[in-house]
Amino acid sequence: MNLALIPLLPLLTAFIPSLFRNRNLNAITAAAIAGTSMLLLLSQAPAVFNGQIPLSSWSWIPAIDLNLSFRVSGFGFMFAFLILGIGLLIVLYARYYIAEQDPMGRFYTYLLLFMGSMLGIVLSENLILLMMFWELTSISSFLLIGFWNYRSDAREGARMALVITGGGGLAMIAGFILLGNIVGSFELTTILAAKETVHAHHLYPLTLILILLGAFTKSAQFPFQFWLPHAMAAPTPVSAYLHSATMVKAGVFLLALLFPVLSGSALWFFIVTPIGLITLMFAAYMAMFKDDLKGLLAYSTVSHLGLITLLLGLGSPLAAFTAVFHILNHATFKAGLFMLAGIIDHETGTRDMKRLSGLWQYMPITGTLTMLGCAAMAGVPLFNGFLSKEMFLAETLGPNLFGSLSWIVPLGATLAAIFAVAYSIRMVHDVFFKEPAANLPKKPHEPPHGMRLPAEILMALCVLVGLFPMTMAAPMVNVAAGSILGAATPDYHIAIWHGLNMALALSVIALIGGSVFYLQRLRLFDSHLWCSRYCDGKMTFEAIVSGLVHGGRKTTRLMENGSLQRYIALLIGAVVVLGASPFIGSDAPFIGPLALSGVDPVTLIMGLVLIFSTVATAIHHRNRIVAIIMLGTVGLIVSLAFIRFSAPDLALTQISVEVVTIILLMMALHLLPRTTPAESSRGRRWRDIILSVAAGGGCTALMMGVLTRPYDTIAGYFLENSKPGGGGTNVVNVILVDFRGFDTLGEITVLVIAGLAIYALLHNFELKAPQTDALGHPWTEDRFPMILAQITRPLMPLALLFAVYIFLRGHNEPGGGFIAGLIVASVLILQYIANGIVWTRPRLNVDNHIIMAWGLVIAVLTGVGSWIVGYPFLTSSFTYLQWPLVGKFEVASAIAFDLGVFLAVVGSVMLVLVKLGSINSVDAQRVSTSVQKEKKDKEGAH
Amino acid sequence: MNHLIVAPLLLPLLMGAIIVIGVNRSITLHRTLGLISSALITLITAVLLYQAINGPIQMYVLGDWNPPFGIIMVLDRLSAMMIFITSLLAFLCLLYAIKGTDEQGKNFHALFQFQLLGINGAFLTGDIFNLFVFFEVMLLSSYGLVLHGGGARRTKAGMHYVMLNLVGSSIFLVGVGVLYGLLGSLNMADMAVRLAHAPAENAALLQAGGLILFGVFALKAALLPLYFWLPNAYGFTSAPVAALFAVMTKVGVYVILRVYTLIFGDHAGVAANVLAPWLLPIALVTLVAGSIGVVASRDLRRTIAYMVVVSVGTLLAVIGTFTADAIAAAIVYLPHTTFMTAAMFLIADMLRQQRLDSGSELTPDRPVGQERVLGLLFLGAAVAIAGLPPLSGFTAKLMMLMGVQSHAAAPWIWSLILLGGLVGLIALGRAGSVIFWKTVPLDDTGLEAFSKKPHANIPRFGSACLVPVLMLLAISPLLVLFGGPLSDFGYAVAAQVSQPVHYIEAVLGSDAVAALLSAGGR
Amino acid sequence: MPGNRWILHPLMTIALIILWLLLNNSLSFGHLMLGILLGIAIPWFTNRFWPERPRICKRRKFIRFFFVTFLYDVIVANINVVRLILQPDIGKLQPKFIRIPLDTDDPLVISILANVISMTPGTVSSEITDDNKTLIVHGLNVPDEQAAIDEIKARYEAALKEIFTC
Amino acid sequence: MELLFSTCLGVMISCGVYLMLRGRTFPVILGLTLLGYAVNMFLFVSGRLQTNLPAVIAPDRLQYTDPLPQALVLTAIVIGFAMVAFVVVLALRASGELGSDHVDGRKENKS
Amino acid sequence: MIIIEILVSFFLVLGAFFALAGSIGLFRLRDFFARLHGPTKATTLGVGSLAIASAIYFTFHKEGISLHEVLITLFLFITAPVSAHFLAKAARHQRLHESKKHPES
Amino acid sequence: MLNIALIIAFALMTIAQLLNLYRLFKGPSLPDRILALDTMYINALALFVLLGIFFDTTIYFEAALLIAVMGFISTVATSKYLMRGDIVE
Ligand code: NA
Ligand code: NA
Repeated sequence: MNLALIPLLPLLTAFIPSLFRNRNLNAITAAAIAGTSMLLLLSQAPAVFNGQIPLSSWSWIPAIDLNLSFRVSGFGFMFAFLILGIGLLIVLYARYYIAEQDPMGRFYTYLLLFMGSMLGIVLSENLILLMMFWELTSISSFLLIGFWNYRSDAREGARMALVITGGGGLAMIAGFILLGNIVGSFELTTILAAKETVHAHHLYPLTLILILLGAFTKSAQFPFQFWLPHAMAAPTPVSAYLHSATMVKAGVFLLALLFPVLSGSALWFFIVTPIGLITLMFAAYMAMFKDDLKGLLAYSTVSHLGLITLLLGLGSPLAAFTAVFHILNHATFKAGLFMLAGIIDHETGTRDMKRLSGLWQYMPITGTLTMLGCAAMAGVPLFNGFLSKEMFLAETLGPNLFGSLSWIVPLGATLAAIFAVAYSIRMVHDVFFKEPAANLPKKPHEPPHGMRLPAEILMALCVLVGLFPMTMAAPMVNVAAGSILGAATPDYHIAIWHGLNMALALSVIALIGGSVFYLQRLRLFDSHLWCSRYCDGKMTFEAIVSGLVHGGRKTTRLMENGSLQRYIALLIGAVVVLGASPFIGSDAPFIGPLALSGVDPVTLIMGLVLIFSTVATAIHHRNRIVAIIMLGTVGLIVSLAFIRFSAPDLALTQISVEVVTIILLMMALHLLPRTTPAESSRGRRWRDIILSVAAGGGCTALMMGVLTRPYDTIAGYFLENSKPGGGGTNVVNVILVDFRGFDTLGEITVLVIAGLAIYALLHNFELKAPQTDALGHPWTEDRFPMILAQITRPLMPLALLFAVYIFLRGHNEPGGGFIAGLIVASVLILQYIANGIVWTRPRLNVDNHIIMAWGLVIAVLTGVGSWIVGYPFLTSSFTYLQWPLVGKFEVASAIAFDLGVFLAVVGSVMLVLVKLGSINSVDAQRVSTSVQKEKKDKEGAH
Repeated sequence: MNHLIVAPLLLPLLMGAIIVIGVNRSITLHRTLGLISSALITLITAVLLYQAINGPIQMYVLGDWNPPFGIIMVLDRLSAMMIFITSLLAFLCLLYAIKGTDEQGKNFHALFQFQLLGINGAFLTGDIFNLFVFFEVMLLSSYGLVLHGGGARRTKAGMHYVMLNLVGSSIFLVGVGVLYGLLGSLNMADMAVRLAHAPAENAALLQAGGLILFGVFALKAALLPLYFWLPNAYGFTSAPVAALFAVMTKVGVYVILRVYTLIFGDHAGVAANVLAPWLLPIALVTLVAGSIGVVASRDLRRTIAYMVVVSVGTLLAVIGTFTADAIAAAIVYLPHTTFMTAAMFLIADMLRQQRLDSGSELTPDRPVGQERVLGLLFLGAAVAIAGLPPLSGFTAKLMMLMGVQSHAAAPWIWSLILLGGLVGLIALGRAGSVIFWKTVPLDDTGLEAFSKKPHANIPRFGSACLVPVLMLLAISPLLVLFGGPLSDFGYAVAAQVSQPVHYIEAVLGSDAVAALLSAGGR
Repeated sequence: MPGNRWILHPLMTIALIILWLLLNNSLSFGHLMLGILLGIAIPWFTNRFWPERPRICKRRKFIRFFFVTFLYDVIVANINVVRLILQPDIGKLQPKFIRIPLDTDDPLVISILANVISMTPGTVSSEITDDNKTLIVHGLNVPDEQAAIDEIKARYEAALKEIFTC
Repeated sequence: MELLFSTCLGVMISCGVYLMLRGRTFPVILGLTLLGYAVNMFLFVSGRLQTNLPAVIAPDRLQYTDPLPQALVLTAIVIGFAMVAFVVVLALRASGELGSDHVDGRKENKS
Repeated sequence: MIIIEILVSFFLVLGAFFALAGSIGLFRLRDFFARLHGPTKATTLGVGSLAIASAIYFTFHKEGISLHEVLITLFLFITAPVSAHFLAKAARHQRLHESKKHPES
Repeated sequence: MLNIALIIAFALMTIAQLLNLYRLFKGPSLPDRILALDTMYINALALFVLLGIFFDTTIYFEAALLIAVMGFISTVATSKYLMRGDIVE
């Protein structure tokens, strides 16, 4: 349990520091949390130093082999110790460093989040879990680096770090999944033991490359090194933490962790070694020319990471051992140096070595500490840096797979060492010696002791390790290396003096050469100018990103030009292609076996009439009213066709819908341009014609295919059960209100929704109508011609009677609620046409919303009624009543349902037409509102 | 018969009608009714989901006319999950909407209820024509909601959405016409059985019918080249509506999954797996195009809209492998992407209101008013959507990667899904840093800019607005925490979906299955 | 025939009952009952739309006018019109607008007159001036305008005025 | 007969599609209406063409047309009507909001 | 029975003839107002006589009298003149009579 | 004999429809087209009646009556559009 707590505690309690306003409380809580984790970690120390690997595991998501399982290997322990130890020092340091106006609580929250994720990485037993923590470090470091978010360099640095490391993480996900599948488990214990399986598998190269991508991006290896220096925009405590012991070390940690299973192949060597070597040299070279203290340290960090990578690439046990040792040393002196750089920055107001100089007389203690740190960094004897670096040089001399080119490795290593000495000397001499600096932003002085303390501790460690390696470092290093190398762990005696050997010689060369380089630095600076422009990957990165963005914009604009015409064309085209595809290469006959039925002249001519009027609609579409009339003709012939082919109900519906549609279209046309400008280009018109012919032809073909084939249908059932089961002889109507009543319910719902949506669209909306007609004549004065009024009023009762007739017979003969509704609606509309809204509206003193809504309610309740008798929704029931004199007649629940349909139709159609009619006339709106007000008053009354 | 199955349809229908009856009453009444209804539906769908997980496939025979003659609603694990997701999302969106959005136009709450009816109906129905009807219910109310509040950009985008979908509806009918003309039935299970027996000379026509329908579903699901309406429609409509619409594209996904496993599945004889060669490539291209849109867009809401496209591409690419594991993974991914995009739409809306004049455009502006809270919300949603740990995006993505790895196209799917994630990372990182960090003025010597207090007159959001968003976001960690049970559920769903005989047996009984198998299906 | 509080519109009620029976093609008692029911109920709904009560004062004249004069004229009219239409040389036609001064201002009378004119020999009433004083009629073939006017006024307007004014 | 019917339908669909591809809202609406008619007929004949066999049960008749497509078409007609009504009003609203009846709200006449 | 058949046939042909005549007028005559006469009168009467034919036919071919066709005729007789009036009014609004030789007293 | 009459009637009505169609296309004025459409409505009605007799069924009667009603309404509406522009005002 407490294993899991080590990483989870900082993660889960990270929010606590930001709860307080008081800066000391912020720091104390953070320290307390980190300290607790440290104690938990130390409680594992005995077991670890006995060579055991404490484990704890809970199953979490088996589907992705994600288990909440942790392990404390020696290596993990060392790392966790670094993370927490340096973390604690950073907490103390930051307390003094972070300025008043910065939100310190939030800083510690981010820090703890990051700390927890790092601990998670180094303590995970499950690869997927490790992956989660890995990406978490990307997020939390993003927040830390961007802490001073008002600075654009901070923002860009943070985003670059996020994208590079996060992106590498994505590659690593793939790599891990492959690795896990090769091994058949995602538990490290199993994986680390599966070297043969992995190397034998054909996916090993891909797996290796993907995982290395993750590691190299994280550890800023060439060519991804560039994000790290830009991360220096972060507050110094962050840099000190991320770039000494933690984030950037995660990459090399992973290399070392998987060293047992992945290493030992030529591929490993030929990828890892060169990358490490290049990084080592390139970064060391760059470091010499950085005027910014932190910049110098950043490149030095990159170069040291390269060193470690190179060591791991070489692949010999001792190399790995050295790598572990150097990880430890580098963390110590680099963290300290970052803190000192921060102190200098904090007390002088600048980190620019061109401006800084002669600080010795102001801050001798800081100066001394810096000298110690730089000595360690340069690899001066008696400092910890020297020990691991000399072991490293010794390793580079060993045989490797470069064969005849093996000498490259030691050469590069020595050069890098020379550069390291040079920039170390520069950091000391340029800053603390030479003539005292004038015009510094601040008057320099020693920092408060609390701020210096962490650096003092770390430098003390550097010296002590340098002097007594076997007592101070060896145990930890042995345990750590042991957990990686297992039996292969070399029994190595870390010592300052190994006698006169090649490695020592190289060290000396490095020290002397470095001093020479430093003295000749001015020449070097000139020679370096070319590089200062090109060697920073930032430009490239941003070029790539912005290229991506602009390319994206171009492509998007290209595809989505915002033209509906194109989108519709695409839709039609896509469907034509989809529909046509099955026929390509299908040898089955297209026309089916059934014979075609003969054509009689009347039908033929009516068909021609249909075709002509359809084409006329398209031809005349510019002169819109004419097009409407043509469309009316089409609708008329269609209803004729329905009659001709035995569908009286369809004919009734079609004809009424068609007329209402035409009225609707004309009402709209009154408020729209009367003509359509000829604006389609010739090419466009041809494209459209081809497309539409393809669509039409396709449908004709499909229909011919269907009509000439036999099919057996469920229709027979309806015909049999219509009368006995549905109580009606008009099967179509029985299907509508009974067999498929649910469709009809949905259908009237659609009508109601249309009413609502249209009403909403037209609410508080006005359009000006033209003052003259198409020919320029002013409108006729006579708004409501007398004759029409005189005729339509007596017509109304007759029409209602007809509607009742159509409604009642619907169940047994063509007709029904829908058609009846449309009849009533159109007659009401006739009233409006003849007498106007102002006259008519008050005479129908009920809100159409409510009519149609009641229609829905009635329909639904009819359906629900059947629950009472224990039947499913919409189960119809009917019975024949025998009334005296009247005789036998039928009562069917379907009638009630049809009544709902009727009301919904009347309500919605009226709602739409009246609202549409009144949007351009003020008095009409006044009337309808007053009608509503009336109702309100009534309601208020009782 | 379990009347609870139709409750998610009848409740919103009735409540919508009642709200319309009270059209002239106060908005408060409408809000109360709407909330009550949505809350109830959420509870009911939760119960149904529970039943579906532990029970067999249930069928509701409307009008007591047995299939294949009457219309039926079918509750299997998939449909149960979908209606639950829909109802929960709708409830939370409504909670957000009653903070003013609903007053920007008329009839919002009635339309909202009918929207719910349409979506739930589309998920539940077992009848192809009834599916059409519910599509129309869903679409027409969505038209109303998309245009709710008006404004030039919104109206134009809405008009494109409307007209395209109207064409789509016509195409749907053509497809149904062809299929009915050859199979003579509308019940999807029955169609499957009849299709299994269809003679070879009808093969091409039947396949054509199926593919024509796919054209419509692709439009609904927003696949390339038919998603161009989406970025504007979702980007410019009101936030709660956009958030609710996060589930609308999923309707298309659902229908594709349903129709092409049930009717045109392995057993479909001459038209078996008609979609297999099309879906995967189209989905992958959509994924790419969507990702391009994500990096390209200059407006946060459009960025999210494109992420909807990406998520559809991802889902259908994974489903496009038509393997049980992949479908299970898709089922795990679906709720995550739905809820998170929805949350992001709402967050973007709050940010839009608290910035000065650039709204949700990704240009520097004054500091966000409630920078801490909104920043936290944004971070959460961004992490989830970008597929980063510890939130649900990560686990879902992993499950999909693992689910498709046996498929031949796995390298493509893997790399495109991962690249999609990277793009999301880039876009959201940029968006977050512009909105929360890169505040006015633009010069980089920022201290004095930083010390600037935000201007006055920024609307501040009380808990009433934040709670629904928080609840949406809270879903993500829950999905991770209970990732085990969730993935088990995913497999359970996949088991039903990839073995349609269960569905057919539940609807038509074992004889039908026998008939199906006799036709040589598996 | 004055309406009472139950039967608002006696004429209409009768008309509706007859129409109902016609529609259903039946004289069954049930339909009669239903017809009476509807005949009484529907006027309640439509009353607000048709408050006026047409007063047919001279029923016998009414009958004679519509079922003798009018029907006869319609048939004659059609034969005329068909002859005119089908005659080889339509150039000989003398179409004309004639203005008929009206002696009545009862809108119902005017409307009926206008319709009657449209259905009878070669004339279509095409406009009523805004002051309701003149009826503009289009004649398909009007050799003698005054004669046409006189005939219309004498044969129709007078009769209608008489029928509808007590 | 089948050929005649299919041809009519093809022409209707072609014209409908062509109109829908125009740049102004009104022709598009005309196209939608036309397409609606055509599609309804398509659905209708999926029950085959029958002469004088209306699906109204009569004692003396044995043959009937397939009533199901007719019922479907009735539903489709109504829904189509609702949709056309909505899109008509939407076109009005758009012309008001965008100051142009172009489907993309464009003012200038080019395509 | 034969008388019935003769009667029906007569009314059928007569009606169709009148209807055709109306359309011929619409097709043939020179200006709108002239064309208006045909459909208004001839067609109406034609349909009327077709309705009579149908009434007779069904009265004697099916059980029971069938008079509802009369309704159609009735309705047409009420509405046709109104339509004609309206169309004429519209035409006059469009000044169609001014372009032609239509002396107005 | 009845059949011959029916055939003649059908023929005449079809010709009539063609003539209407001519006027509908030719115009020249809008009232002409509207008049043509109105006439087509009434002739369609006539065709319904003929079909009724031909098929010996009264099932098309309501369609005929309805077409009369709708034809009237649409003619009135269209004419009013020409005169006033505003149909429902
Ligand atoms: Na108006
Ligand atoms: Na959608």
